[in-house]
Amino acid sequence: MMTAPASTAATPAAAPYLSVNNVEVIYDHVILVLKGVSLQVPQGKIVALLGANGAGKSTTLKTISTLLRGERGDVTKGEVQFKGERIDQLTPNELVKRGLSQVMEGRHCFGHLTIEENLLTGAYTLNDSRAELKESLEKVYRYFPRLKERRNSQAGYTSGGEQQMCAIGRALMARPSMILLDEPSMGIAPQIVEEIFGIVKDLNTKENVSFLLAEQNTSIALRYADFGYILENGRVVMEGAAEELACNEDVKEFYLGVSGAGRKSFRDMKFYRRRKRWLA
Amino acid sequence: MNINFFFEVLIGGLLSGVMYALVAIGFVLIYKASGVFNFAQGAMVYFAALTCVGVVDKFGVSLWVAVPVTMVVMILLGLAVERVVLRPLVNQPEIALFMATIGMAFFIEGLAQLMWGAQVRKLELPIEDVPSQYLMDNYNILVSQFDIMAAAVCGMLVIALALLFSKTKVGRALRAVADDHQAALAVGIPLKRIWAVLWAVAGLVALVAGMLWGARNGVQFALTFVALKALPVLILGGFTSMPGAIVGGLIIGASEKMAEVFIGPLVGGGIEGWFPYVLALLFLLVRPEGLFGEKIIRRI
Amino acid sequence: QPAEQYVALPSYRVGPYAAGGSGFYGGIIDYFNLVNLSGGVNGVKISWEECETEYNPSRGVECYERLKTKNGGATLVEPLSTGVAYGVLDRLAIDKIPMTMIGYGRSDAANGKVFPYVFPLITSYWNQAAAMIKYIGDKEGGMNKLKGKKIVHLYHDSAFGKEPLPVLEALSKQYGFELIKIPVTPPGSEQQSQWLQIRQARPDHVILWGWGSMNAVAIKTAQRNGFPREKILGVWWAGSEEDTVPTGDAAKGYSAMTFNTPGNYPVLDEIRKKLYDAGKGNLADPARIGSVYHMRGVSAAILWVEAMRTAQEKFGKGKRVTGEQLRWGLENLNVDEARQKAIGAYGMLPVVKTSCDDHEGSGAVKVQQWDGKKWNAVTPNWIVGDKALTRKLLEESSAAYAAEKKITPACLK
Amino acid sequence: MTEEAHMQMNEPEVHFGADASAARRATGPVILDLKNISLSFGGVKALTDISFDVRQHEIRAIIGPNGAGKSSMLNVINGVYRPQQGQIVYRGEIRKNMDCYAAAKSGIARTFQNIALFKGMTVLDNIMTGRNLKMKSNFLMQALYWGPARREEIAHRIKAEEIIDFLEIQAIRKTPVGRLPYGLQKRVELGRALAAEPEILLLDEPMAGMNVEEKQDMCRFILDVNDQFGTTIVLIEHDMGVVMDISDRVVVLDYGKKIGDGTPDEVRSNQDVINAYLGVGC
Amino acid sequence: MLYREAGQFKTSYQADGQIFPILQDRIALLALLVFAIVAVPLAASPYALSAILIPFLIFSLAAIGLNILTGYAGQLSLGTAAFMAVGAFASYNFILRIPGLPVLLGFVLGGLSAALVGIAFGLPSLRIRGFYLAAATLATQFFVVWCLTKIPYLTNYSSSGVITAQPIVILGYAFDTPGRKYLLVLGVVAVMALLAKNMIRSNVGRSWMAVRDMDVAAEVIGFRLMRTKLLAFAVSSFYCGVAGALYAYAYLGTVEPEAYNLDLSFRILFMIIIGGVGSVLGSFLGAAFIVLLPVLLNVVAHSLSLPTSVASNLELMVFGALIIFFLIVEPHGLARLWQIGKEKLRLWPFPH
Ligand SMILES: Nc1ncnc2c1ncn2[C@@H]1O[C@H](COP(=O)(O)OP(=O)(O)OP(=O)(O)O)[C@@H](O)[C@H]1O
Ligand SMILES: Nc1ncnc2c1ncn2[C@@H]1O[C@H](COP(=O)(O)OP(=O)(O)OP(=O)(O)O)[C@@H](O)[C@H]1O
Ligand SMILES: [Mg+2]
Ligand SMILES: [Mg+2]
Repeated sequence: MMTAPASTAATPAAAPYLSVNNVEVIYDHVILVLKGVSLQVPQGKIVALLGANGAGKSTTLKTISTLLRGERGDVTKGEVQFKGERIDQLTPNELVKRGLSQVMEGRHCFGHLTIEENLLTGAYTLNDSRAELKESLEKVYRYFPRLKERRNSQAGYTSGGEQQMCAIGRALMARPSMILLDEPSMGIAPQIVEEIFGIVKDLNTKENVSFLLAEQNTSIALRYADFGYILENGRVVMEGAAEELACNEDVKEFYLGVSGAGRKSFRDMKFYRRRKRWLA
Repeated sequence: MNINFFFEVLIGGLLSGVMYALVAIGFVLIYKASGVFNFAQGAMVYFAALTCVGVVDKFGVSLWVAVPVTMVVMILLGLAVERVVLRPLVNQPEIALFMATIGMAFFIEGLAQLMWGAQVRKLELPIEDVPSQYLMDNYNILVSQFDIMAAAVCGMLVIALALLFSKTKVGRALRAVADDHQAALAVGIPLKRIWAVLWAVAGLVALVAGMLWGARNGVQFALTFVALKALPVLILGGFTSMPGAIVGGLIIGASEKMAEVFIGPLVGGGIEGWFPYVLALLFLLVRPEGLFGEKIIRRI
Repeated sequence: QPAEQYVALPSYRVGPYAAGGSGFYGGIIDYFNLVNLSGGVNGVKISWEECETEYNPSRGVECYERLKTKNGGATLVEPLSTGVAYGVLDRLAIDKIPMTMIGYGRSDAANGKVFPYVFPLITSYWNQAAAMIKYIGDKEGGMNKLKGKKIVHLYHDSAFGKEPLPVLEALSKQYGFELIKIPVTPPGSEQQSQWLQIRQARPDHVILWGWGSMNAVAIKTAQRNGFPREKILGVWWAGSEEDTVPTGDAAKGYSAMTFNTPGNYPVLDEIRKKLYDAGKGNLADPARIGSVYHMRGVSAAILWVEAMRTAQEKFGKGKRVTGEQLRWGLENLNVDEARQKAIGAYGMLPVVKTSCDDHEGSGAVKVQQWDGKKWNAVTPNWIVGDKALTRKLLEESSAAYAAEKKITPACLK
Repeated sequence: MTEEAHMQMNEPEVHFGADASAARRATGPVILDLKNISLSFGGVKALTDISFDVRQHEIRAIIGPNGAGKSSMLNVINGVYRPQQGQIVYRGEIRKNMDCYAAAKSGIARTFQNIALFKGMTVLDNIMTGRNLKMKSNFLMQALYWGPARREEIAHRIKAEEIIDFLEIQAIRKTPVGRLPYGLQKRVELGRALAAEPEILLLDEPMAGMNVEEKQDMCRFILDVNDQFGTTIVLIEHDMGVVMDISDRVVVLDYGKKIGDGTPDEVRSNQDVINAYLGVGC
Repeated sequence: MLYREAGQFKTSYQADGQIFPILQDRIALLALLVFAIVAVPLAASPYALSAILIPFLIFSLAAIGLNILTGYAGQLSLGTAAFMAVGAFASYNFILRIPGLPVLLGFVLGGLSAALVGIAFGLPSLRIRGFYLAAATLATQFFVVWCLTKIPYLTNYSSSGVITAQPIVILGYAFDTPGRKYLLVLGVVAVMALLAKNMIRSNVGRSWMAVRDMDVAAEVIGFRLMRTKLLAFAVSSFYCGVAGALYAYAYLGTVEPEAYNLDLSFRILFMIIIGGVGSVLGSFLGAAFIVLLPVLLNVVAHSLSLPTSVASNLELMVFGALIIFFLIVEPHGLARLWQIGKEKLRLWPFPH
């Protein structure tokens, strides 16, 4: 059973489930990356975090999951709240126990563990019985049949996509009520991408799991998300309901690659187009 | 050549090897579970043994009291190591962690001598280090009864720890931590607690090794050097394998004694210092991850 | 000019050899304090400074350089480490600071014509080796009984362990005993194979030329292999409480060389009474007073203080002497029985009488045996080995050194 | 003809697409021909009896579901893996025991799926490493940094700067690559491969983790390289838009087997490919 | 505001390729060199020269050597002292046995011998990696010292295995006082540090770093692993060998093989880790730290007039604790701290 522990008493979307307030992050004491980012994820919603490379999406997610410390990053301003509680001083372990899981960018599977062992570590915080574990495993395998085939291979030797599935499956094993997904579609075959987003939607509707996803594949992200934020250079430059964003001309041009006359072939982009910036 | 002598050398070597393995286990424990090459293991062995005899000498209590007291001290040491050294260094390059353990080694050595003085002390276990009369009489082979006991202790430790790693959730989590600190944190493995427990256990293993080595050679600073004897065992058996520590220990022990006794005199002797290393090195050329070590994954 | 006679002590109190270092330097400082309590050497107080070398040559040299200029300049130095001693050897003559090497270092340094500033006082390794064979011969009932006997030289595989080889080899040729050399790689915490080899060889005697932890391990391993400890004879660096206590009963019957007669002496009582009872002792554990290393330190300090006295007699009583002057004092030392009695150390060390040719001054040693609790002298008289032989080796070796270094051997005045 | 071997594919719709691509762009003769390649790791069969060829100057895409063996295929081409069976004909010669060094020497450069930049070095240094095969001066001269060595270094630096300009990464020239965001790292990796002035460029998912705009830039770079330098390109990519738009011919792998080969249009309409990979709604 | 690179535009790649691209840095370095060559020998006491500065420079050189291998080429080694020993004993033998051989040439030959030994023991690095390699390099350490004690020829049949370094005379000029020895060592170290810096910024250096960061990728790009690694071993050992020779000739004078024991290897390793792995500057900073720290602690402990055994043990503890402290503050070493300091300075007074 994959019910989210705290989500039964679903409060109206109004109260933010997760909120990030005016966060500033500095790496290595000198590199200022987030310059006051604020965003909210209402309970039971999917929120997309969009933005170009280096905008600070991953940094934002790592700030929330407090994984920043290990990368010599410091939160110098602002706070993060989850379920009405400040979480910036908690350990990742406590966060996972409270139902907040993260799928990190770049897979980060445990190379020497088999796929199945990788998945099992995902359930570390739960004191599941053997049967419950088995059930969770089966569920992940149902989502990703490919993993079942490779269950006994060391993760280090599986293909890039398989590792990505493994990382997502591993997060699911903890039965979280909120998942931070960092680029889930990266390196995944198109139909699996659809499947992954299907799974996201599925978990969201059936089990009321909230999502904050950083994604480059803007079209699909906006298709599935309820709400979106656009990050540029460490600042939120635009936010709004997903449909609104999808219709915004700028977003269309710069994030969806469609302009006026519809989608252009990649071959026909004859000129290097200078990127328009909301904040130059 | 006297066949009996040959067997004595062989058995003597195997049993010495077990003593090396005892120290190697401590290394494996930490390495397998956190990817840290713990150079302070030797210092911990010394610290544990010295604390144990120190308590006996200073407070005049029996060994039965001193051992549990030392256990507590070692656990506290483990907790302190986690809090002060490892926690701030999560996700740092391996070499930084390695270096930190060298720093720790200095600290612990200084602390041990500050607390208990630099004198050499004796540690007497109930079992005496003399040839087993039984084996002497019946098989005319000379084996110390102490060594037999040490081998038994070591075997039990290895089995217990190997089971811990392969069969339990914590064992799995420990291996995960060794692969990727950041990801381990992300899946909710409580790194702090796990490391604290781990170092505490490593402290206890060090205590066992320290008691046995201390009883064998006297409790003195040189105990910190037994780590050097454990290193070839470690690379031969593989950094990540408990059974590897034992098998590696047996191979290294037996072959180094054979080499010293049968080859040594031809080349001027004293080859025991480097022979195990060269042996392990040659072996690594065939299997770069040791006998039972996990393969180093190199993919692009 | 400061009125104090300043001595540099590059010492070591941590690390693998800390036990020896703390005892030895503790003894030195205790005796210095004692002398100072009674007004110093003819009124000249002794001052000293320690510096931790960790028995490491590089740090030792730094310590030497640091200490030598302090307090108006060091007039004596004693590192108790072969490595450090080698590191500073060349600097001594330039800095004009005498160095003693009590019971260690190069044996040929006893030749004051080549090594004017180096003093391997009391006895050197070569004389020790010669004395050991003499003792073994006496035990066998005469040197001629050595023929056909087997003697194992079990040694620390370093400069230290190899130092006596020329003497042992020469004596082996002379007396016809078989010398079996078995090296132990430092630090020597595993000696199973060596002792199996020894067992196999069935020697009549084993010379244990060890240092540090190697000694206890040797004794324990001998026990484990059922080799009688009575047949083992250690060097003086293998003959302290630190070597035997940790082995428990295993060391019972083991004997070793020494240049102090174990026992109690008035000077030790004074140290106990005047220093330790007043809380001014240097050893952390008063039970170590009179232990082998401590007594060795006291002896060293006695010789130095006598040298200071001697020098003052020539260069001016009640005045601090310079390093050059103290060198003269060390070269003209005569600590005879009367002097020893006056100090309260009669019989504690052999009579030491030095000269330009003989910076060692004695070469006499004793053998002591461990009874499970303490050391007891087993030779009532001081033993001296074949000094003619060692003298010959010494001349050859120091001449080679002089040639290499382009030194013209000559006595200083 | 090796084409015959290709024709054994079961699907009638799949044709060798020379006519189609020729219609679009002129491509040269076959430069790389892979014949019956099989590769397995222990029990895992990564590639089973795969044959296809690459023509000079074309953009050849390899697509397929995750774990199909695409990356392994690239690894075979540039000698990281040795196939258990099969033959590689490169520029008319059968390559035996080709290791990566030989591959690099013969003009094959590549990028990697999991970025394999040298993390501790700056962008400029990373790109300079790509030129190493062209450097002649020995290390003693480099140590003295004098005369020819210095001139050579500067000459190569100029080349590297051209690439930096081309990829528009001037601003991060001196930044250690470890600090760069993912997308820029991919670009730097391309730069490193380009620095070798390769004949064949193997790109493993160069556009993963990029947004549309960045993908457009990347496509542009790839097409320009292809046009301006005539570099042959073998490309793995999961973004069908990109693949269909810029490639001349496409190979489709599934479970280590080839299930399709042809022009984008042909592949797009191949039912097997649709079932195995594209899924509906593409 | 004084420390700015603004306004300093590079007009050629040659200018941009300079070791110190910022003008202020160049001036500072020049000033430092002048100071070290002119002022130091005049002002420093013989103690500072012979007990601090000379070993500091020699250790810096060894640290550069190890840094080339470990910091740049990524091969962790615990056998540094062994290479130093080879350098020292080889120099001794060359100078002893070839009459009229210039001393400096003797050092170079010593370094080359060390390089040969380095290549021999570097061969396994082609298969063995990481800590396995580190532990395996101990084989070098023990084996070399064993050889030196076992082969009497190498120590010129000295009964105890101790060698006495010949006096250093170059072109009839005797380097016999601390000041002169210091200048000699400074010269050698400065030149070799410059060479190292040059290697590192040219293709060799890049090949090392590439192999360090990702050897598989380096191979794909066309670096030959074997050549690159062995070259790193050779160059590194050469540096260590020369440092070892200087250690014997300009510092200790009389040495036994045991002086080059594992302890020394570790001290050099500390230097590069504390100073900064993969940084020439770090080698100097680390060497200074490791040479000075015990001295400072020793002085402090004495000024507190603690009982000596307590002081010694505290010294050891503080030393260990400081190593840990520095690692926590900056795992990339003092060199990185320095760099961050500079970056802050550059931004100052307007951060961000
Ligand atoms: N550990 C680090 N040290 C220094 N700078 C860093 C570090 N990690 C990230 N940065 C910098 O922070 C900025 C934001 O990086 P981040 O990874 O959050 O971007 P992103 O939006 O996730 O980009 P992408 O889409 O490429 O993943 C980048 O400019 C990057 O250079
Ligand atoms: N070195 C290896 N050892 C063992 N198995 C391997 C190795 N390399 C690849 N494999 C296996 O071979 C199969 C093909 O892997 P490959 O990386 O080529 O897939 P891919 O097509 O690139 O997939 P993706 O799109 O997910 O990157 C996978 O199942 C993988 O697990
Ligand atoms: Mg990101
Ligand atoms: Mg792939």
